[in-house]
This record gives sequence, structure tokens and C-alpha cells, in this order.
Amino acid sequence: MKNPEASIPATHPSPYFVRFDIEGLKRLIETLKQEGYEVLGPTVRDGAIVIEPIESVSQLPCGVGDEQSGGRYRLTQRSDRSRFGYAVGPTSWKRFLFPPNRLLWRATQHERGFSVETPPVDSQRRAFVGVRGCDLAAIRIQDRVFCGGANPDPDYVSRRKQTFIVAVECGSPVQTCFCTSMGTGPAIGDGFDIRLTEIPDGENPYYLGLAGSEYGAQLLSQIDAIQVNESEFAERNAILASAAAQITRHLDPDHARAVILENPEHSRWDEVASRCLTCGNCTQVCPTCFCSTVDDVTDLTTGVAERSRRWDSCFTMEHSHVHGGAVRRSPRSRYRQWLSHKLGSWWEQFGTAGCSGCGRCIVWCPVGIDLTEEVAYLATKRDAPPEDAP
Amino acid sequence: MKDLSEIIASHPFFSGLDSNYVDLITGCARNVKFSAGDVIAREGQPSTEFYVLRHGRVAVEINAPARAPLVLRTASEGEVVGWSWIFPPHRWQFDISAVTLVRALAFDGKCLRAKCDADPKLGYDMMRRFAQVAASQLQATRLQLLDLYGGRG
Amino acid sequence: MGAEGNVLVSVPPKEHMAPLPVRVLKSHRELADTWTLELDSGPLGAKFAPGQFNMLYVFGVGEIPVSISGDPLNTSRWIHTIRSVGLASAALCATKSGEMVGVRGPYGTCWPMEAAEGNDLLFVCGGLGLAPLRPAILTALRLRERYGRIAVLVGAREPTALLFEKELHVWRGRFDVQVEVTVDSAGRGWFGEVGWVTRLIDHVRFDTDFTYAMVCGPEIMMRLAARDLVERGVAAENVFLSLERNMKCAIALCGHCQYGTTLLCRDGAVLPYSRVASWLGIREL
Amino acid sequence: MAAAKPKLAVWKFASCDGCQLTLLDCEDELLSLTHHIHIANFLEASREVVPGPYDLSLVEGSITTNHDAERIQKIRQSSRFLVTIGACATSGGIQALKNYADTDEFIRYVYASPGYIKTLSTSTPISSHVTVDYELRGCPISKTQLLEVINAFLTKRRPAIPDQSVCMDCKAKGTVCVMVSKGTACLGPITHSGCGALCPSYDRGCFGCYGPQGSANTTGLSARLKSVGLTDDQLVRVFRTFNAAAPAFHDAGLAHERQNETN
Amino acid sequence: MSDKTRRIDVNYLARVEGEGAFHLVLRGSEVVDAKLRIYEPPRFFEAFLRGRDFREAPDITARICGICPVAYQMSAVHAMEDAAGVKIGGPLRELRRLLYCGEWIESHTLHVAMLHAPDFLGYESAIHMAKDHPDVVSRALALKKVGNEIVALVGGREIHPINVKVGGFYRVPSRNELRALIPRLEKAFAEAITLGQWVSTFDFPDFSFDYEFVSLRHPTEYPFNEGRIVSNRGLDIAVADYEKHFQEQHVAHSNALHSVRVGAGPYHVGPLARFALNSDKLPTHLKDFAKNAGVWPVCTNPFKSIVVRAIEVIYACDEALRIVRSYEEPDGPAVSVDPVDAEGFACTEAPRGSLYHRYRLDKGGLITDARIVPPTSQNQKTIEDDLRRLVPTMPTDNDELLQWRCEQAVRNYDPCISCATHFLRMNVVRQ
Repeated sequence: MKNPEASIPATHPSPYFVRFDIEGLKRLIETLKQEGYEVLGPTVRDGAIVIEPIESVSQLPCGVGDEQSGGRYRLTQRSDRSRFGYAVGPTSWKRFLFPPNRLLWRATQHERGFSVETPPVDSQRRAFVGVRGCDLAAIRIQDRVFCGGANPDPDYVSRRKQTFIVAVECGSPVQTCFCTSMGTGPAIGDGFDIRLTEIPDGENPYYLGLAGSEYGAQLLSQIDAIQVNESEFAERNAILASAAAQITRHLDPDHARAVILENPEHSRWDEVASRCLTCGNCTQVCPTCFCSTVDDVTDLTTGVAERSRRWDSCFTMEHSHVHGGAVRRSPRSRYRQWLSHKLGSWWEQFGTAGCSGCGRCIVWCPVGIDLTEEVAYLATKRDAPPEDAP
Repeated sequence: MKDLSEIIASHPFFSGLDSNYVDLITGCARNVKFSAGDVIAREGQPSTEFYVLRHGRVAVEINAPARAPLVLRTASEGEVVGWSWIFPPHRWQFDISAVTLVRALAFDGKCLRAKCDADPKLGYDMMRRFAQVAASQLQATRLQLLDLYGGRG
Repeated sequence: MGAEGNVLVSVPPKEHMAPLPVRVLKSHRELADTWTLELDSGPLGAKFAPGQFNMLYVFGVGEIPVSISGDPLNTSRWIHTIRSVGLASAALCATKSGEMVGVRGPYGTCWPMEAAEGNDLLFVCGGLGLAPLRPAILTALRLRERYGRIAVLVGAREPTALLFEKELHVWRGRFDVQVEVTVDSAGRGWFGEVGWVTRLIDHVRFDTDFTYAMVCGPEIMMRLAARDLVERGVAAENVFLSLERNMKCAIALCGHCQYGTTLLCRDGAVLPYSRVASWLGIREL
Repeated sequence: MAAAKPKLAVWKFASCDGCQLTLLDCEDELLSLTHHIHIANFLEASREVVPGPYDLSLVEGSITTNHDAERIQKIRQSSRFLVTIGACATSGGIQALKNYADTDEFIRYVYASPGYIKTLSTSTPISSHVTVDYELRGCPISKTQLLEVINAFLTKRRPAIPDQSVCMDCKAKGTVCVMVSKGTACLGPITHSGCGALCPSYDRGCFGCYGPQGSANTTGLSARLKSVGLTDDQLVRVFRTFNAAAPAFHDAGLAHERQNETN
Repeated sequence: MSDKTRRIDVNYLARVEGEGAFHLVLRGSEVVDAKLRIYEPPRFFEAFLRGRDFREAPDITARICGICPVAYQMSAVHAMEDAAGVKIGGPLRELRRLLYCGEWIESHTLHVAMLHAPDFLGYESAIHMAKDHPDVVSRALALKKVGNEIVALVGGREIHPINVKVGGFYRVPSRNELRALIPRLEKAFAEAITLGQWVSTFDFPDFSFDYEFVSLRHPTEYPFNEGRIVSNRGLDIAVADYEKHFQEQHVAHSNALHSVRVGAGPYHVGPLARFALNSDKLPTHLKDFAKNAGVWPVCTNPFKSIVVRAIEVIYACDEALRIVRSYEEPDGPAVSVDPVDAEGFACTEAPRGSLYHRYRLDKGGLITDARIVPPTSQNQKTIEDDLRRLVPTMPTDNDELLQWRCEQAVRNYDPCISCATHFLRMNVVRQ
């Protein structure tokens, strides 16, 4: 699913490529709301930039930056008034396409049996404002999971079709990012309705907007915008080049795939298990992790039984429960399962890597376990053959 | 009717045995026949023979008070029963009985031991064959003990 | 609308997770802890390939994957043989004819009946593993002329835990199939074999160059049986196993049934040994 | 019809009553529940005591006296299913802090006439004394989980109560991690979920009232907590609150106590 | 039957919190012995509080009682703040009152409708009562729920709230979150009045006694968290002087030790006491309500405590509405309180009466000494005295009625044995 366009910016500005300022952004959000979209965008809450329904451009973070490292996230003050001057936060877009909880069906008991009803699929239009390259790639990874098989998930499909994507290219990566390794950013090639590039420009940031769909073009045409000129285009390229240069973390997906699958008994798995809390945070913040489980509940008083789905994690013991107990009892085997799925077996299952390089699993791991580090370790320090062991 | 040494030479248990040795051990063998239900050996009795099965099935059993004898394993055509003849005190550890009509070659343990003592190469060959039988039976027993067939729903 | 072009599906899919309530036509006790349910398959019919499974739901209790043990030609009912081991399976076993259970399926891969044509067939079954193999055995016996030798090797805990005993007798009565049965332990009244199931492989003749083996039973048994078969010369890609992992959705959406690189509900449960051999030895995979 | 209603009993041992109060706090469900189950023995709510056997016994509190150790045996015998509710019953509760102290000294400190006080030197969970069919965690338990357990046992299914970390709930809720974003000490990663990840949503670190999750790596978390400034002395207290005697927390508490002594 | 000694043993006292029993020994209509016995096992809170950080006290002491955890948290934080010399005012103080309102509504309604009312109407429980009075019970449950909602919103959850902190709260609710309570509180207020009217119509035994009532008294408010400790016999002391004036005393006819006022004897804490000493602080409509209900300005019939409790529920709804309507978000959720080497005292008004906490802290903020006196241990002697006084007023030939009425008399105090047990200096009798 590598998108070559993502890392190589086009050489010439496209005719649908326009420039507008914060007023234009405001107008864009207003139009989306008028069109019946719930607009979801970044906003500051509880010391982080989260994604929530926003009413207006004023709720976007303004001049807020971030510092992120293994197990640590802090907001910072920027010297400009950028609205998108930070990297991805704790919220991933998956919660709006694949919500944490969903009722699957409800069965009602009657005289000689029961009948089953399914709730309608979600049909709310949603506009995602501020989708980064890594997150856009993550959405496409989940598209293949939920829509690509013989039995697509109806709710996901419906939500996905109702989603309007305003992607924003990333000019402020943090040290946990590795989108360049995964070919997902910081530039964005396709998969959006509108793509924005924010040029901070001190007090008055401006935006370069490119339409990626007819509807996107239609919306862009409704805001007061002018054609992007060569110098602005060069500015964009400079920002993206600088962003790419700031990304120091690396992971070679092809190499990782081989290394992980070849080393299921590596002692490194034990070492990482000594640190891993098996809390599941990495899987929950991951924009591609899709494991879910179901709960069957009944209500004695109404005779109604329900099945609902909720996010699960391969770090729980119950995830691998078969009659007689869990298959993956040790934390070692659960971390191995996660990493080998993410970077290895995902390829066999869905034809892509399961990782978009967003780095959330590193930041939001309470103890800062870093998958790129683990892969590097597995790659370079394979277990010595037993006879050489001390 | 086949010659005893031919029978021995063609039995899977002795496959690959040097023809000189086939002739040598033939002197210790005789043909035996048991009817279904016959007791071939009793636990604790001196083990003077072992049996190379040519036809039918025998059961290796253990007797417990107040319950029917438990069959620990069965052996059929091509297999061998009994290795107590090799080691002192040369007593049967279990009961052996015929489940069906059984035809077998019975080998005189004392006779064969003497030949093995005289020719360690033969002794080694015999020991290897019996060790393999013992090992595979031990492995199978372990698996049986696991009581694996639960839970497939 | 929006980014529709990016979505890979154009027709609104249905909720595959909702069970279809069906009537239990017959419930028959097979063994002390095992029942066979015959379920009305309704107007759509019970169309499945040998080796596939359904998700069965008991009202209010829960849902479990259960392999289909009926004859694929009989499309009027779903037939499932279930051992009572957990709450959901116990509830399924306890259902009476006339009651309703939920069904969705069939799911999963199937035994390679077509690929195996022209070959000798070895069915190696342990315990309840005979149930998922029964549709394959019935198919092979019906299309008898398409296969070489056929042997059914069955291992059980004890004589009273022998599934489909009557049917085994019937098969054994045919001249064109070899049925061998062994148990882990038995009393005096048992005139069959006592011993580990893979030992039966030595009792049957087959052409190792032209043999398909279909193995179903506890994972340890399948692992050892497959290894034995390969040691005897059967190609690893011709040995098929039916694996089991936790399963919630059965439609490759929930991630629970991962085994090695596969999703067992979609890529399995029937898989060639050649694909899984290296994983079978890995602990806690 | 009334005779066919399953019989529910509620029992109390050393505890604060909060977990059984949870049943009375089911304001919306209590009356309709009584149409379907017979509350046969629940002293906090009713004088009526219907003799056993009971289909489901909910047991609150820990065992701290010989008398109680005998009483729980009788309750077990008269109960088809026995479910322990709350931290006291599942892990000994806060009163298990006496397990780490000199009980006689405790008695002398609190009571004027120590001779009158008859108590065991330990507070132990119900499962140390009798077979328990299910343990519902929490200090206090959650109302929805209590209803779920009652519903599940009376319909003979598994309670839909996951054994997972508090973090799982925190993330599902969309709460920002207080440890990562603020450096607040939090037991969430190793604590059993069930509270709905309450404390982090109130800008506070989890303090473990649901006890350890199924595979709690206390050592891994302690290393992290030390990095945000906690000392061994403080870590002893962190692990010794409402589930001090739950095995994972017990071991962690002892480990830090030893390290504290060596420091 | 006159001279024969009889025993009335209620081995499992129902519809009270915790495990208690009472035993009466009668000779004719004379009470030879009356004991409220507590077999609830001890839990040693004061002992294991030593060595804990002062910030842990609100969470730990809440676990003394699941019925009134807010009271423990309030007494604990105020005692700690007293030690540190910090005084909390403004919205944070209001929020604490609001939290207490929630607990009063919840706990009082539970007692009035679910635990006590069945006594007056002859039911085994509220569940039995609901068969004949479904409306009363379901409305009372709805009222109780609003109390719980307040505690859950301000405190995080109904039982053992997590949001109470020395210095304030961990997070304060937004104005909108609080205002969302208004419609439900208005409805609750109306329901509380209905409940109060209903319980006023009960038949009350003609029984009263001139108790020494003890409660907090605040210059301007009906008391929750602050004030001086006063009595209707002229006691008027600062909270810090509590232990000089109250102590446990051994009484001849009982094995138990009881809290008494030094030089005065047994006393009475709880709604009747609070009402008697603070009814002037109630809003006019409640004064009128009390007059109509026949309890104004002082009520000395303990059986009528159910009416006074109901009045306090109305008050709590009223006060909660006032707070919610006028609430402005504070600058921060808490003020910082640093560890100090000092002693702190607090007494707050739990639903059942005054709850006293004292802590001695070292300079690192660790607790070195703790003393907690819950309301039920203070009332225990008075409860026994009530039993002793009540029996002679009853027909002696009907033990069943006698037992019922005695149980009711114990329940007049809404005793919380879970609380009491950990602190009562008394004999624990086992059956």
C-alpha cells in the first residue's frame, strides 16, 4: 500500500490548487456544517490535542505545538499561529469509522423461539478535518480489513462512505514519527477530498488547498481563494522536505516483515515482555488495530438478549481464549503476536503492512516501548546459536 | 509351508537382519498359536519368551482388584510383544492375552541371550530393535496419558 | 458523496453477524457428553463444503463455532455434533427439538475433496475430530470410484467415547474402505486396538506418492500425526489439518482467530500441513 | 410462578456495606428485578429471611474471625452459585493491611479493652475458604456489572465482564492518558477494568480499586513510577490499598518493602 | 408471667447498615438489660492510617462506610486542611456542600422509604411494601437516584467517590454539567415534599424523651462541614475541643462502652439533634412544613425522626438547587496543601450525625495518630436507653409486637454498624 506519490510531491501546481487564509478555512468548515456534516477536528483538551466535534475554526488549536517521545506527550507553545502545527495526538480517526462500542443485534424471545433485529447502520455525514498522511494511510489499511473481504462490515462501509476527508500535510513531525519509512507522509498524494498544506507565516497562516474529489473541488470553489503560485508551491515543498528531514526514526517494512517472522523464539521477546505491561494501550491508540470482541448480554426483566461489539486487544488474555484457557498466556507471546501481526502477517492477510508509521504506540505506551527499536534489535542481534551461549 | 527362517527374515521386526543372524536365531524360535481369550503370559511369571506376531491381536493388560482387567495397549501382526526376557529378573510386567486367534513366533529368551552374549554384534542389533519398540511404546503411552480428546466443539 | 471512490465496496453489505433463528428438528445424544443437533436449514438450504463450520447461537447464552458434521447432499438440515464443554456448548447440547437456535455460516475452508481425486485417502480422526471429517468421508464414499484406497483411522479415549460407532460399523462392512479404530484405554470387552492413533497408520496401505491425508483432532494429535505421515513419505502439502483458535466474528473482521499469518475463519480452519508445520512447533502462537 | 423465581441471597462479612448497597442503588432496576428474582435473604433491605438453598449468593466482605470462617462454609453449602462482590470479598479488602502488621498492636491502638476483641491476624478473601463461582471486582463494585453478573448467572452464561486493564476503558472513552500527558502516577495499566476508567477522566491517576488485571506486570510499572519520582516507600503504599492482599499487589508491596529496607 | 425473666433476642438486625443484634432481658415489664450488640468484625482503620500520606485519608476513610463515604471524605479533608491551616471558600466550598446534599438525599431517602417506612406500615421490607405501594417506592427510588447523581457528578461515583481531594477536587464540574441537574433537582424537590407529607401521616407511638442533642451549628447555614459543636444543654465548643468534652464510659448494666458527654451522660446526634439546634436556619417554607408536620421547632419523639429526615431531604434538594443555580467555576479544582507537622480536627454532619476526625501529621505529611468517632457509636448508649424506656410503654404479652417495635426504635437512629464497629470500645458478642 505504499503510495509513491506520498513521498514525491508533484512538480507543478495543479489547476485545482488554491490558496486561502484562515477565513477560507472558517468558510470551509461552515459549509461542511451547512451540508449536514458533523465536523471532527483537532482541539485541545486535557493537555492534549484530541479529535472532537468542532463547531468552528476557533476551536482548532492555535499556536500549539507538541513534544512526543516514548511514553511522553506534552503540548508546547509555538511562535506562530498555526492551527495544524503539531503531530498526531492520542485520538485516531478509527473511533469514528469503527467505534469502540456498537450494538450488533438484539434478539427478542417469544413463545416458540426468538427473532433477531439489527440496528440501522450509522448514516451521519462526517467531515474529518486535519487527517495526516499517516492517518490517511491508516484509514486505507482499515478499508481493506473492513471492506476488502467477502463479508464487509456494514457499519464501517456506511460510515466510510459518509466521510469527507480534509487531509492536512504534516509540517511538524515529532521524534516518534516514522511515516517516511512506511511511505505514508509527510506529503499526501491521494485518498482525500481536500488536501491542505498549512504555511505558518507568523501571525497569519495560510493554506494551500487541493481538491481530490469532485465534491472537494466544489467546496473549494465556494471559498474565497486564489490559484497557488510557484513560490507558494515551492514553500509547500520546502515545508514537506524539512518535515521529512526532521524524521529520524526508521523502520524498513520489508526487512521488518522478514525479521519478525523468522525470529519467533528470539530472546528479545522475553526482554520486551519484562517491560510490557500488557495494558493494550498500543493497540487502542493504533489507527489500524481492528481487533474486536463481542459481549452477549441478557436482561432477565425484559427477555431481550443483545450482542454488542467492542474494541479488543491481543494483549488481553481473553483474546486467545479457547476451551481450556488462553493460548497466549505469557506477555512475551502477546507482544510477539501484536508486532508480528502489525508488521508481518498483516501482509498475508490484507496485502499491506498494518502500520502507517504514526508512532502513537510508542508515545502512548506507558513505559515507552518502541516498535522500531524492537525490530532493529531483532534484526541485528539474533540469538546466538545455543552452543555459543554462556 | 514356509521355512521358519524365511518367516523370520520376512517379518517386519527383523527387517534388514543379516541372513547369518537369521539362521542363528531361528534355532531359538518356534511357531505358536493361541485362541482368542488364551492367556499368553501372566504378570510376575518368569518371562522365558517373547512373541513376534504373525497374525491376530494380543492385549497387554493389567489386573486391578474389583474391576475388569484394563487393556494398556494392543499389538497386532508385525509387532513384537515382551522384552522382559532381556533384563533380569526376567518376569512379565503385565498380562498378555490373545484377543483373536493369534499365530506368532515364540523366541526362547535364554537361548537368544546366550547367542547375543556370544556375538555382541548380534546382541547390539537385538538391543537396538527392542529399544526402538520400547521407545515408541513409551511415547505412545505418554500421549495416551494426556487424555487429549476433550474439548473440540 | 465524499470519498466514496476510496471505498472498496459499492453494495451496502448486510449485517453478517446476526444469526438466523432456526428450529431444532432433532436432538440426539451421541455420547455421554456429546449431542448431534439437526437444524432446519430453512429456504436457503444447508449448502456447505465438507470441513466448513457454522456459528451457532443459543438465546442469551452465547455463540460458538461448530463444524458441520452432516452429509453435504442433505441440504434440508444443518447437522452439528457438539460436545458439552463450556456454557454455550452445554446450552446447545441441552436444546430440545422444537426449540430455536441461531445459525450463521457456513464459513471457512474445506477438505480438498477435488484435489484429492485420483489419490489414496487417509482420514485420521481423534475424538470429536471425526465430526468435521464425516462430511468428507461421506463424500469420498459416495464418489468412491474417484479415489484410490480409503482408510479411516479413528482414535478415541475409550470405547464408550467412540463417536458415530454404528456408522463406523457400516463403513467397515464395506469392502472398499478400511476402518481402523484404537482407544487410549479399554477394558476386557473391547476387542479392538488399544494405543495411540498414529500407530494405525502402520496398519493401512497407501501409496505415499499419491495420498491425501485429512487429519482432525486435538492440536497435539494433528501435529504428531502430520509429522508421522510426512516421515512416511506423504507430501506435506497433501496433509490437511483443521485448526482451532478463539473465534468471535467468523468473517475475518475481529482478529481473534489469528494463527501464524492466517485468519483461521477465513484462511482455515482446514489448512495444509505445509503451511502450518513451522508454526505448530511455536509455543503460544 | 412465584415459586419458580430464583432465590437470591446477600451476605456480609468484614466490609463497608458499599457493595451490597450497590444493589439498592439500582434504582431503575430494583423493582423490576424483584419480579423475576426472589430476594430471599438480604438483611440490609428486608427482615424477611427465607431459608436456603439459594440459587445465587452474593457475598460481600472478607474473613477476619473464626466465626466468619465457619459461617462462610454454611453459606457455600446452601448456595448453588456463590459470587463474591467487591475488593474485600475477592482480595481481603483494605482491612487486609493488618496482614502486614502486628494485629495485637492494632487492637491495642484502636480498642480500649483489647481482651474483648477476637479476631484473626489476617483478612482473607472468600476464595481462600470456599469455592467461588465468580469474583466481581471493585471497591466498590459497579452497578452495571452487578446486574450483569446476576443476569448472567441466572441465565447460565458467562458474565460479559472483561479481564483487561483500565487503559482499555480509558482509550475507549477517549480520555487522555494522565501518565503520558502529565506524568501522573497511574495504576491503570495493571489494574482490572470495570470502573469505566473513572479516575483518569477526573484528572487523577488510577489507584487500583479493582485490583490487579489478569497479567499485571507490577515490576514493569514500578520502574516507570520510579521514573516519575515515586520512592519505594511510596510504592509500598501504592500497592497496599484496597486490594493489598491480591497476589500481584501483595508481591509488589513486599518487593518494595524489601527494597525500601535495603535503601 | 409477671416475674418471669424473658429474653427478646434479635440476632440479625435487619434494614440497618452492618451487622448488629440487640438483646433485651425483661422481668415483667422491667428491663433488666438492654444491649445493642455489634458482631461486625473490627477493621482497624485508625491503626493502619498511621504511616499513610495525609492525602490518602479521604479515599481510605471512605471505605469505613459505603453508605456515607462522603461524610468520611468531608471530615478527612477538613481535618487535613485544618492541620495545614488552609481554609477552602468560594465555589469549592459550595461544591462540597453540594456533594453532601447528594449524600443526604441518597442516604436519608434510602432510610426513610426503604428501611424505616416499612416499620410504620407493617412490611418486612420496601420490596414487600412495593406490592401495595408501588408508586411510593418507585418515586422514592427516583428521588434517591437524584442524590446519587449529584454524588456521581461531583464525586465521580456514588459509592466511594474518587474526586474528593485535600484542598478541593481533582476536577470540578463545568457550569453546564451542574445546570443539567436543575430539572431533575426541581422534580426531586417536589418528590421530597410528597415523601415528607406521606411520612407525616404515619401513626407514631407516643414516646418522647428530653435528650441532650448535640450537633454542629454554623452562624448562617444549616450545618454540613463547619461550625461549633453545640448542645441544647449549653455546650458550645470548638471542634478541636471535642475530646475534652466527649469520652467513652463504662456503664454497669452493659458490657459495652459508650460515648458520653463528660459530666452529662448519653446524648443524641443525628437529624433530630441537627434540627433541634439549627431549625432557625431553615428556609421559611421548611419551617412551615415542619409546623404542619408537627415537629416544629424541636422534636423529641425519636419515631418522628423519619419526618425530620424527610425534611432534611427537602432541605438538601433546596440547597442543592441554590448551589447549582449560582455556581461559578472556580479558578482551579483545588488549592495546594503542603504537608505540615501539625494536628488537625474536623467534625461534619453525616446523615446519621456528627462525624469527628482528628489526625496528627509529621512534617512529611504522614499520619502518626488518627482518631475517628462516627455518629452511631455516639448514639449507641441513647439507643439502648430508648429500648429501656420504650418497653414499659408496650403491652408485655405480645413479644412479636414488642420485638417489632424495639427494632423500629433502633432503626429510628438509622444506625450504621459498619461505621460504628471500627471504633466502638465495646465487647463484641458472638452468637
